[in-house]
Amino acid sequence: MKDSQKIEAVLFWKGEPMTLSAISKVTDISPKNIPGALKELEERLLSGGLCLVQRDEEVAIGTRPETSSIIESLAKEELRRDIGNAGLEVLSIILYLSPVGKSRVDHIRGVSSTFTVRNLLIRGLIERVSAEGIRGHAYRPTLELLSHLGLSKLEDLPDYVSVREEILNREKRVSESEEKEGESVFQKPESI
Amino acid sequence: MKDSQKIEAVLFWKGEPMTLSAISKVTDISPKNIPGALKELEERLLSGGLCLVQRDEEVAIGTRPETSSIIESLAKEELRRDIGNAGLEVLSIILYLSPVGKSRVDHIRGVSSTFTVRNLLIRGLIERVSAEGIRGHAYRPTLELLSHLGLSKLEDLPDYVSVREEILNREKRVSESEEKEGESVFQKPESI
Amino acid sequence: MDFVVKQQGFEGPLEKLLELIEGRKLHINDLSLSAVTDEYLSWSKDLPERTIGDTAQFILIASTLLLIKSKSLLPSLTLSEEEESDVVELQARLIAYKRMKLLAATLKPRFGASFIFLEGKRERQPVFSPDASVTINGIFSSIKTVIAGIPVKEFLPETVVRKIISLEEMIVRLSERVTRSISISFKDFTKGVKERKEVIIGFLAVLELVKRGALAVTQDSEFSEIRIESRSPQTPSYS
Repeated sequence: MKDSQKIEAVLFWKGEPMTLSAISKVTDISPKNIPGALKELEERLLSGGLCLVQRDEEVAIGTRPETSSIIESLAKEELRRDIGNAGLEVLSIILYLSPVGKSRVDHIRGVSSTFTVRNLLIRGLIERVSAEGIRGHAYRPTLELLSHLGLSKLEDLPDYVSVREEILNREKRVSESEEKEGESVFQKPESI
Repeated sequence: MKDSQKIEAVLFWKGEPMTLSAISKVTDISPKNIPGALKELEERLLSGGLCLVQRDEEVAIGTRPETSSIIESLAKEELRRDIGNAGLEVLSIILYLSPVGKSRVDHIRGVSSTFTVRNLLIRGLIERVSAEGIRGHAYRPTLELLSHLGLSKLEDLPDYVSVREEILNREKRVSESEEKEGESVFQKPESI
Repeated sequence: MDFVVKQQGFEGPLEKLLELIEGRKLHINDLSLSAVTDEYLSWSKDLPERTIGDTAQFILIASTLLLIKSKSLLPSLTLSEEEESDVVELQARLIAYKRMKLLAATLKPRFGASFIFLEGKRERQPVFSPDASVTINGIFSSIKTVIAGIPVKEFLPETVVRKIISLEEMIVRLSERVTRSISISFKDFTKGVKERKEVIIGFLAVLELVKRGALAVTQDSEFSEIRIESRSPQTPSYS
């Protein structure tokens, strides 16, 4: 049996996101072969009704976005789409700049996002992660958030690479010039 | 989208046998086209890790028989694994506040507990119950858990009354300061 | 009723600034920022009570706007390197925020529209399997951790408090520089004023006075950039 077949069975049975290392452990597939097998699985799923959702070290199988309305009627539970503008802004920042610290989110929006971030955490749309160079908590999107947007991976977001470069570079320049000039009136974004 | 893709998504999500007429109803595929679509699905699945299981008028997607040893070890590993801090936190909230809705558990912890709750269900530590005034599912500890802890009733938990009061007080303060920040349009947890 | 849906009622300072600039169909630059300064400040007068952190953000941005406006009214005013970089950064922040706001708007219709269902309905037969941590003691210490983790209140970091104080100082210094540069004494304009907002509004009133006064008493070419044509003939008296 092929590696991609084993992974498909495991992800189907588990029915929730799994880390690549957990997959490797249970299937006995060497970690270095996992990405290739996932690629193969992703391509095979394309012709069917399922899709792979992936971010960093985590992966899950889900139903294709095109079948959304059918499954929703089956689930008999209304999806919660009520998300305010503040929530959307914070989500965009975390989607495009992840991993990103809260002080940076606040700095970009010019307003404190404490409770918005908390509510996004509660809804399972973002999660805490520790990231190098970021003081305090950093945040990143969950697979749940990708699934809300019907995205298989972050790179499928519109202008993902260019926005990331644009904003990260600008902030880097600003924080470098601030360091040169000493204290700024504004809170600095943490370094990347 | 092809009929066989719709059926695959529905069966995947459902994870249990469905009658052909139920499939026809939810997917809007005419009953006379179902057998053909199932045949196509069956053939497509052959190259993957899943398979179609058909009996009389019922059909389901399952993992391929060749993967059974992997699935078995996955199931065992799932039950053997440590419950972890998150698991213990959710368990303690459900013990002290039972019956309690998932949304309240999430609000108290400030993160989503979807997968943790799922794991506690599989491990037979909590169970679903429908409770008045709580939307969606509510949870309570199983009888096995109570007897494992040597409790004859929940009120025998240490500081039962004061712990409940303390949680209530803090929840109230959180929702007050949320109102003050006034930037979220999210729903509050259900009333207690 | 057990669920309450709250309405959005908060507008941040960057959001307001953007709205003012775009409302006038202007680009983000010194000119447009200077043009909307008065509106920004008067909007701020009616703001509801909010956290100290947000108030600090508002004032920090107000001070930069005042710098820009002062500079446009008094081209002779020279800004320090730090002040210049504040101006540059405010513009960069506005541009970045605008970008994010647009992206958020494109996400809005996508959110929840075509969902990928990750968790199925599938349920497994439970097998009772606690681990060693599931004991009365384990549960009790865990519930204490939970209680301690419920947020109580957000406190303003000390650094931001310090920055607010230095902003007040900056406004006073700036007012002195403005005063000196046109040789009319406004030394007492902040006397007895305690609220930061009052200082800012008061200072802007002073700037208005400066503008009119300067136009009235000098024909110095240095001030000719101030548009005389835009003055209404019935100038209100400030004296």
